Formats: sequence, C-alpha cells, structure tokens
Amino acid sequence: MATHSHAHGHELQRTWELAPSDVLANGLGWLREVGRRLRTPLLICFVLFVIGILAIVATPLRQGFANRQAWTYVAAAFLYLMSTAAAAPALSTALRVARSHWRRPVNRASEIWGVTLILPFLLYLLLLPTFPGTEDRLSIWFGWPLSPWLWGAILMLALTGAGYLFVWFSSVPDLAIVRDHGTPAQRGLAAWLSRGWVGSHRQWRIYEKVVNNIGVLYVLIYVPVMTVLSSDFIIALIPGYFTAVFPAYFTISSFQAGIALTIVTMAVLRRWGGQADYLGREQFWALGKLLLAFSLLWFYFWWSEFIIFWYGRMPREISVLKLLMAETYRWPFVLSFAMNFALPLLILMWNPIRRSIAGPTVVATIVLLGNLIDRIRLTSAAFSQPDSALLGHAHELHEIPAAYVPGISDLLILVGMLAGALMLVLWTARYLPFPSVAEVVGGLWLRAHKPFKHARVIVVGKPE
Amino acid sequence: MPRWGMVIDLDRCIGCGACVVACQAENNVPINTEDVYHQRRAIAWIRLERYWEGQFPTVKARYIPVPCMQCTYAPCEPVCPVYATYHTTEGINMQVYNRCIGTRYCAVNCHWHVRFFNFWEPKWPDSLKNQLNPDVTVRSRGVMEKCNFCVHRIVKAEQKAKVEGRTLRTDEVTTACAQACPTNAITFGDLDDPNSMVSKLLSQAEKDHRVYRLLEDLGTDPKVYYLKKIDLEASATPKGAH
Amino acid sequence: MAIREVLGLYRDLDSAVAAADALREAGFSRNEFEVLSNAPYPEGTFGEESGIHRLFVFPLIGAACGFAAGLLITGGTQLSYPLVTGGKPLLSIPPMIIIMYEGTMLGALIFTVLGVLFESRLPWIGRALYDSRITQGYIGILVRTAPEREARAIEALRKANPEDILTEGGKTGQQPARG
Amino acid sequence: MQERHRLGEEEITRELLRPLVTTTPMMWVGFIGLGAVLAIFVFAVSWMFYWGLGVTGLQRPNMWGFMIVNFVFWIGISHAGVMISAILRLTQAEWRRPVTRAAEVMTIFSLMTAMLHPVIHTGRPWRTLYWVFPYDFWRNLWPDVRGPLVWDPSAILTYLTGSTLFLYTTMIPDMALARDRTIGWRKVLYTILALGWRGNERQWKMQTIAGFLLSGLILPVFVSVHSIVSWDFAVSLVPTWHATVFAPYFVIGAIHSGVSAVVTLMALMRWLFRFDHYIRLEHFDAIGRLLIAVGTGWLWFFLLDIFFAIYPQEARELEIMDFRLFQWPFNVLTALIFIFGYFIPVPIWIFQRFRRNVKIMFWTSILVNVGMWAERYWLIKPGLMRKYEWTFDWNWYRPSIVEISIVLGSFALVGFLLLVFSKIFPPISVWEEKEGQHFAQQLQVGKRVVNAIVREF
Repeated sequence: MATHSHAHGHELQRTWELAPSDVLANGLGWLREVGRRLRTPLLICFVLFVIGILAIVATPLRQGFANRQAWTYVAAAFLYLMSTAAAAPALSTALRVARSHWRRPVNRASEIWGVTLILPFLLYLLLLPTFPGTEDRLSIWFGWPLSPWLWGAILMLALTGAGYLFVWFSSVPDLAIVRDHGTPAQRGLAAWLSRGWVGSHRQWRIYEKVVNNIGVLYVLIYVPVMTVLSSDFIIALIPGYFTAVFPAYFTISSFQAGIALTIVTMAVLRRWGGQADYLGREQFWALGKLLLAFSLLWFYFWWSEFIIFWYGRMPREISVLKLLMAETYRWPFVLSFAMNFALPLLILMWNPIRRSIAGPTVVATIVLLGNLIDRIRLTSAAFSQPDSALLGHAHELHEIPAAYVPGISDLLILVGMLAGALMLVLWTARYLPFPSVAEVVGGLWLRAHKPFKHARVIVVGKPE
Repeated sequence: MPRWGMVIDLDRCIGCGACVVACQAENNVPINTEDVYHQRRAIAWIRLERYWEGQFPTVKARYIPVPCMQCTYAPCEPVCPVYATYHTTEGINMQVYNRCIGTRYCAVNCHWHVRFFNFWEPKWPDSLKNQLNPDVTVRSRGVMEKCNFCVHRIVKAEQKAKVEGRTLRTDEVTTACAQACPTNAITFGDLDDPNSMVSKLLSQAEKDHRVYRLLEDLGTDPKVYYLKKIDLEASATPKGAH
Repeated sequence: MAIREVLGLYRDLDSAVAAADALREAGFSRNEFEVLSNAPYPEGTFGEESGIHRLFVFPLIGAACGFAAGLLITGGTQLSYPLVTGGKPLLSIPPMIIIMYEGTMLGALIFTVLGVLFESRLPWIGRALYDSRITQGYIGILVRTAPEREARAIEALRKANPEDILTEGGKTGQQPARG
Repeated sequence: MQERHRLGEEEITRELLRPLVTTTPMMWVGFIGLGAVLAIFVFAVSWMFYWGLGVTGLQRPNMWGFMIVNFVFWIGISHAGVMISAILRLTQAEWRRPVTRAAEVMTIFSLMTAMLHPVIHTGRPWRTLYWVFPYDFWRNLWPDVRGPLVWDPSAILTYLTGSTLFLYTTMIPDMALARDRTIGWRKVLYTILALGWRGNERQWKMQTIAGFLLSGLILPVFVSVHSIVSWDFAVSLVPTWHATVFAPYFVIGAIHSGVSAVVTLMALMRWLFRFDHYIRLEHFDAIGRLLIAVGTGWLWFFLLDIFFAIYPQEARELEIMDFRLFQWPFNVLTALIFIFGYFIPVPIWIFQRFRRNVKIMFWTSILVNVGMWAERYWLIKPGLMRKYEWTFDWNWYRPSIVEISIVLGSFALVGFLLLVFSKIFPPISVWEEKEGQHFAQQLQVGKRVVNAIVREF
C-alpha cells in the first residue's frame, strides 16, 4: 500500500528553496493582514458561542444536575473537543519526536488547537456534578473517596496546564518576532509572553529540549486522561460494559480525529491563509498516510472488542452489542463505521488521492464528522442510563433505554461549544504568525534540493 | 424432536458414587488407578464433587454430581478446529473421537471441567476386558471424551421405536447414572415433553424456587438442572455453585 | 540476430554518467542502453528513463483472488457441512471476515512478489553481456544496437574513461582503435 | 556525533560476506553447543510422541502449559522482523539498513519454531497435519472456520509466506553478488537463487518499490497474527482471558519482546561476526529510543488489562487476580515482569550514554525477554489454574522435564537455524549498505558539516 507510480520522483516543494527572510516576511504578512480578515468569523463564532452558553443555561442547567440525560450533548461536545482539539497537539509532538523535517510547517497548525483546552476543562467541571459517587457503583476509581469528581478534575487541570505550557513554549521564538515587529495591539501580550527571549545559542538549546519534553509530557498526560474519561463517561455508565480495550479505542480514534483536524486546518490555511508555499502535497501526503493508518486502527480496536463480545455471547455482552451497535444506536454506529473506517480506507488506499490536497482534506472532513457521530452515539447511550441502573454494582444491562433524540437546544449547545473553540483559535491566530517562523527557518538548513548528476534530489540532514 | 435434559435433585443425593461407577462401566471409561488420580488425569464422565460447609463441629458435607451440562450454546463446540464436537439436533453436545486431534481447547473452554483427555493409552486388567460395553467405542490416547447422555442407549431406543413403527415413548430411555442412582436423585428425559418426569419435576421445583443451573450467568443454557438441597437451617441463603 | 551488445565498465559514477551523456550525444536513445550497478542510485541519476510499470495492478488482482478464495473456503465449509457449534449461526460472518482478510493479504503479497519479478524480468535465463565486476562496484553501461551502429557506441563509451569495454566478440580494450 | 567511517565497496563486500567463508572458533562453539541442546529437543519431542502427552505436566484443568506459553513467546519474537524492516522502510529510517535482514530471518525462524509448538502439543500430532491442510477431503469435511485454531494457521501461514517472500525478494541482489564471487556448490545455489539478476535500473527500481509495497502489505498481516493468537485465549470464557484488550495488548507486547530480541541479535552479530562498521552505536541509540516508546505503550496496555479485569469486581476474576498478584510464586513473577520488562530497562534507555553501550543494551534486551516470557506465563496459566468457582478442580501446574527441554530446545533451534543461515547467506544486506553509501551526502551549515541522506520522495 506504500508508494508507487509517481511519474518522476520528487515534487520539489518551494518551502525548502526559500530564504529565511522570505519566511519571516510571510509570517509578518500574516500578522498584518490576516488579523483583519479574521474579525467576521470571530464575531460569528462568538455569537454562536453565546447562544450555546444560553442553551446550556436554559435546558440542562435548569433541569438540574440530577437529570443526567439532559446533559448528553454537553458531554458529547466535551468529548468531541477532547478527541479533536486536545488530540491535535499530540500529533505535533509525535512528528517532532520522529524528527521529520516535513512537519515543520505543520506544527503550528496542530499546536494552535491547544489554546482551546480551557473550554473542555470548564465543560468538564460543569459535567462533574452529574455523576453519582463511585462508592456504590462500578468504576475505575473503585470507590476511592471524592472520586470521580476531584481526581478527574486534577487530571484535567494537569492536561490543560501542560497543553497551555506546550503552546506557549513552542511559540516563544515567534512571540519574540511579534514583540519586535507586530502591530502595537499585538505587541503587549506577545512581549509579556515572550519574556526575555533574545535567541541566544543557549536559549535555543533549552528551547528544543523543553518543547520536546513538554510535548511528550502532554501526550503522557493525554493518554491517561482519555483512559479515565472513557471509563467515567461511557464504560462506567453502561452496566455490563466490561471492556478493557475501549479506552484504547477511544484514545486511538481521538488521535485519528486530531490528525484529521490538523489536515482540515492545513487545507483552510492553504486556501485562505496564503500558506500554499508551506503546506504542499508533501505534507498532505504524509498526513494522509497517517490518517489511513489510524483509520485502519479504528477498525482494529473496534473489532478487538466486537469479536470478543460476539464470540463470548454472554448475556451482558449481547445486550451491550444491541445497545451500542446492533439495535438502539444502529444507524449512528453504521455511519461512524463508514465515516471513520470504510470511506477513509476506500478513498485513501489510492496513492494518487493520498498525494493530493483535496483527497486527504475530504477524508479528514469525513473523519471529523464520523468522530462526532461516534461520540454522540456513545454519550447518548451512556447518559441515558438512570442512576438506578448503575447503583449497587450492576453487572448487566437489564433494560435497554430508548435512543436519545436530540432537541434543538442540544444542537445549539453542540454548535455553540464547537464555535467557542474555533473562536479561541481564531483569536490566537491574530497573535501568532503562520507559518511558525522558528520551525520552518530551523529546517531550511537541514533540507536542501540538490542536483545529483542528472537527478534533482532532496537531501535531508541528520544532525547528531 | 426430543430435547434431552437431566434433573439432579441434590436433596436426594447421598454422595454414594453409584452414578460414577455405573457410568464407568457403561461407557468403557478407563480404570482410574491411584496413580492416575494423583496425576489429576482421572476420567470420570460424571464426578462427585464434595464440599465442606461450615466450621467444625457443625460441618456439613455437600455432594454434587457433575456430568456434562450439555449446554445449548456450548462454549466448547466452536473452538474445535475440526468439528470433533458439535451439537446434535436432539440437543446433545457430541464428541466424535475419530475426528479429534487433541488440541484440548474444548477442555480449556469448558468451565464445568467435564471434558477429559486421554493422556495415556487406556488399559484394563485382563479380568475386565470382557466387561467392556460393545456399544461404546474405546477411546485411544490423544483424544477428548465426555458424557454424552448415554447416546448409544438413545439411539438403540429410537431404532427400536422405528422398527416398531412408533415414536419414542415418554421416559423410554434413561442414562446409566440415572438408572443406578439408589435414591432417584438423577432423572433423565425429554425437556420438551410435558409428561416426562424431568418436566414434571422442574415445574414442581420451579414453584418451590429450587431450580438452578451451574454458571448460568455465562448464558450457555445448560440442560442439566439442579434442585437445591432443602436445608431447614440455611434455607434463607441461596447458594450458587457450592 | 540483428542486435549487437556492447558493455562498457566504469570505475566510478562520474565516468558512467559521462558515458551515458556521450551515448545520448551520439544519438542513442534512452531505451537503447541500460545501466548496471551493484546498488541503486537515486532515480534519474543517468538521465530520464522510461519508468512505466504496472506493478500496482498485481496486488489488486492478488487481493481479489485471495478474497474470493477466502470467501469460498469459509462460506463453502459452513454451508456444505451444516453442523451447529456453540449455537453460532450456520453462516457465521465474523470468523469468515478474519480468514477472508488473511486470504486477501496472502493473495496480495504473493501477487506483489510475482509482479516484482515479472516487472524486473526475472527469472531471466537469456544471455546478455555481463561482467562480474559489476557486483564489485563497477558501473556497467550496456548498449543494444544495430550492428552498423556498434562502432559508434564503442566510440562513445570510450570517451568517458572506461575501465573496459566488452563486445560480443570479446574485449576491445579501453584505448581508441588507431587508424 | 556520527563516527561514520567511509567504507569502500570492496571492503563492504568482503566484510559482510566473511561469515560465509570463514568459521570462527566461536561459531564452532555455537554450532556444537546449540546442536547438543537441539539433540535434547529432538529426543524430548520423540519421547513425547512415543509415550503420549502423559509425559508432560499437563492435567485437568491445566490443559495448556509450557508449550503454549512458548508458542506465544515465539510468535511475539517473530514480530520483530516486520516491525523493524517494514516500519523503518516505510519511514525511510536510515538506521534500518544493517538490521533488516537479520530481523526478517529471525521472524521466519521463530515463526517456524512457534508453529511447531501447537502441532506437537496436540494429542494426535499425526492427525494434526490434516488440519493444517484441508482436512478429510473425501468426507467433504473441512476445518471449522468458526474456531480460532483455524484462524491461527491461516494467519501464521500468511505471515510466514509473506515474510519469506519479502526476505527473498530483498535478497536477490545479494545472491547475484555471491554468485559472481563463489565457486562450486555455492555458485550453483546462488546462481539459482539470483534468478539471473543483472542489476539494471529497472530491476533496482522494482526492488525499491517492492520494499515499500511489501512493507505496507505485511504490516496489517503482522498486526493480525498476534491478534489472532490472542483471540485463541480471549474468545474463550476463562476469567482473565476473556478480555477485549488482548489483541492490541499482545501485539504491543510482541513488539516489545521482538524489538528487544533484535537488539540481542545485533549485539551478538557485532560480537560474533565483528560487524562494528555496520552495526554502529547510533543504531543501538535509535532502537533504544524506539524501545522506550514501545515499552511505555506496552505498560499502558498491561495496566488497562489489569484495571479492567478488576473493574467488574467479580469474585472469580478477583480470585485469580489475588492469586497471580499476591500469592507465591506468582507474586514474584509479577514483580519480575514489571521490573525486568519495564522498570529496569526503560529508565536505563532514557540515557543516551547507556543506549550507546552495547553491553548494557545486550543485557537489558535479555532482561526484557525474560520478563516477557514470564508475562506470557502470567497471562495464560493462572486463569486455567483457578478457573471459575470449582475449587474441587483447582490445581497447580508443574512442567515436566520433557516440557522444559522443549522450551530450552526451541531457543537452541532458533539460534542454530540463524547460525546456519549466516553461513549460507549474508546476514546483513550488502546492497542496502552500499545503497546507503551511494545516498550519503553532507550538508554544510555554517562551519558544521551535517551528515545527510538523499530522499527520493
């Protein structure tokens, strides 16, 4: 499934033939012009966000924390943000650790989603009171005092903190550029954030280490957080759903959505953000391959669970299958199966499609939608269970609740929260240059297009 | 089509072991010498498990005869790679010795431990060789074997009925263990026939809330039913498997 | 045989590339000569070559065959011998998927290797000029051309400081023929 | 930092083909030592065939024992080849060059050894051969595809065929090299195997594409193999086996032990064949970094498995958990798995100084595999010993001398086959090494010269 049939090898991307000053000019151009263009979308997002908040106040909050079902779409929005926006920075870390140079223009596109972390954190705090305590029900906390409330919040706080640190540190050199060359409105915040960055040799060395390590730390927190969330929000709320692979499924499908989000962001930047020189076929191709791999993994992790339940056919397993896949939520399941696995596989298995801009972008959009449907399916199934079905160490789903059909306010909540996240990103984009000047310029030295006898080849430097 | 099943009334069981011996004689089960027993490789298609209950001096012995449960959805069947064990239309979990290659996966996935493996070539003392039942195959080394509700008796009765041009009469056949039980604790018959002894026993016991099956929560629908011991002192606490 | 072969052997990459250039200058097209080496060089090192191949078709055909075989074996076994095991449906689809998947991959793998061999024209038992020094690190340039152009080919090959030049008649040595 | 010694073509050829022509005293020791253990292995298997499985320590309920544990272990080791060669080929990691061949060969031999186990461990192995091939044609009765034991051979045979073809395809150019510089029977053998390879541009292009294409195709097979092996256990209802996480958990465990085994192999090759110029410290460094990620992933799945086994808080699972975590000797085994499999090696690998020390890498990789063998035992055995509430039938398992011989012999078998292979075929891909030399470049950044490599795309 790898690569074949590229007529004559290498597409030589313009990025690597630019001079550092060109990159800087592009970054400054972004700061001067794009900010103005972002005002309208920013306002629209803000309005939608406010409507979303009002919808939360109007319905779930008014119905109270005891009625968990009313909170379904708040939880869905929360989990969706955790699976997409919070997963994107992990991609940037993975690429950094793998030391690939093509990722340099991509990093900012995935890291910037880290700024939305405050939103899921607040939503999480809002959702915590809807959970019954864990003393009398099955949960991964085993009745630990103050669980799941306090400990989950600590984990989420750690993740949010690490995420913001990561976004901050990774953009310090660029913030220094803003500090020195940005408009007066941009300068204040950038000056405060960039601290004493002068770009000394020592600072660069520390910068590389610190960004790497915080990125790894972020991933190391993200995985347990997703494990706990999948357990608290879904496994523990469905009696008899005894599965150990689900947290892994949840995390892996989140990485898939994080990659998809990055690809979509890249496509938008390329189309409207003037980043065509930086985000070329090379980047889309590489991420398209990654997206394909994770789509296969989606199936793998789903199948690992399904085959065990189908084969084991214990009554409690059959009823979980009926609830989540076969009967109650059949169509959401079929849709998410198609959009997270079948369609991506069928489209991306063709190399010419992978090696285009449109191909990976379309698939990424499909995956993002599929992930949303998947999260809604799981949250709806889990949040429809009444407390009476959970308390007393329930080991089996005795009564399968009907499918939860969203009302208008549910949809407003969902749209509003997603718009809120987008708003944060748009706002940040006014203060941060695209592409990441430090990253791209750092790579210019290590990658060259050279003639090799009659061929032109890409030469990749391998320092250390 | 009959659906064979068994009811074992634990209130009547005295733990004498007659069923074990009868089964051994009927089905050509090898002699379990002390040696084999200590190796934990004894073969007993129906075995008598004994559990102690309570503390000395109020200790009680509890007996429970365990034959193959003949699960409707038997976990041992689909794991066999060679169809050596499958489900007959009469609901018996069948073992085909010729096909068996001895992966022992069925034994691993049988949670009642009623599948037995021939670790050694079976041997009988000369004095017992003429005692072997000609209706039952002698199994060789390397294959699995298990209780099959004395299927040779069932087949014989069905053939006889066919020759006589009639259907099988209610409770016409019984297994060796049921036949040998001195207290009639074991009853065998057609679960679908409302007039059969097992159906009557079950419907009566259902009313007394005495019926249970072993590891019922696995959802395999075993066809061996147990009737709880009527224990006047401890009737309040329902007991599971032991 | 109206085709003559000439093999020039070069010690280093630079002279081999120069020889390829000389051949092109002398009017030899790219499919009249091939470069033999002991390890790959970046594609296009010796100039553009016709890289048309249909390798990607092979795994697809193989996958289709393997899928069909898997479907036949799994479906056929269950339907032609309808034994119930463990209350599973007579035609159990999830286990079929597993074996069909393996069949598909096996077919794709086998056909890919067949395709690689086919597209590399292997196994090859024909005769052509070859020299064991190529696996030592020398670069060979093999010209196949009409007999009347043989001399021109030899001349072109000589321009680039060859280690040796072989023709079907034997060695011609590396120095230009006098007179 | 790269102490890269520019090697000549002739030097590469001579050094890499050296094991084919010279047999060092250590290699003789290896042949004789491993051969002796192998003889014991053959004797033990024959003994078992003759007397039956009674000579093992198996009984009720421990119907599966050392041989199945060892089967899973070797399947795990066999995952190294693809992990190293396919993933590193796809990512064009430069450090793959000296390790791909050895890793692929190890895949094949350990897979063959693994496959031996389920066959010899059946009650009637002579009938089992029917089962690998379609069974009982004349009665129209084929294997029951619903059984995981049929999925197993289908996956393993696919993997074995695929990786053998993969290995062979990448070996053709080296066969041509050997053909051109040998005489006698070797010449005949290599001529046949080289298939008339000439090394023209088209053939090299196909070779390069084949590397990518086969890697891409074999990766999904590789994931499926250990998953299916794990389903041998997970689809049954045995407590602690019936876990949905088994498939990815087994796969990551396989990668952990397999990649560690590659480290062991690299160290041994460096030592036995003196390949210091090819298997360099930077390779140990890179593989060590990979192992940190793999090991940590393994730990995550390990903990998922434990946590969600306890999660339902059912007596039968807790019983086994208590047994395997806190009771002698399983408590020691648990500690061994954690300490050997993770807490000794991974913190050591974090330091580059240790990653670049061959001795330390060798011993830590051995530790990992000791831990991983224990992990397989830990996963498989306690569930059988304490299966469900039947205290009447609970029992210990004690392997007999026959089983222990088979387990030890399997290591000798793989080692012996690897040695024989390296006497006949070059254990490091010669052409890939030369390709690496052809593609090597240098970039000038200010005053520093950075090693670089040509990328084709």
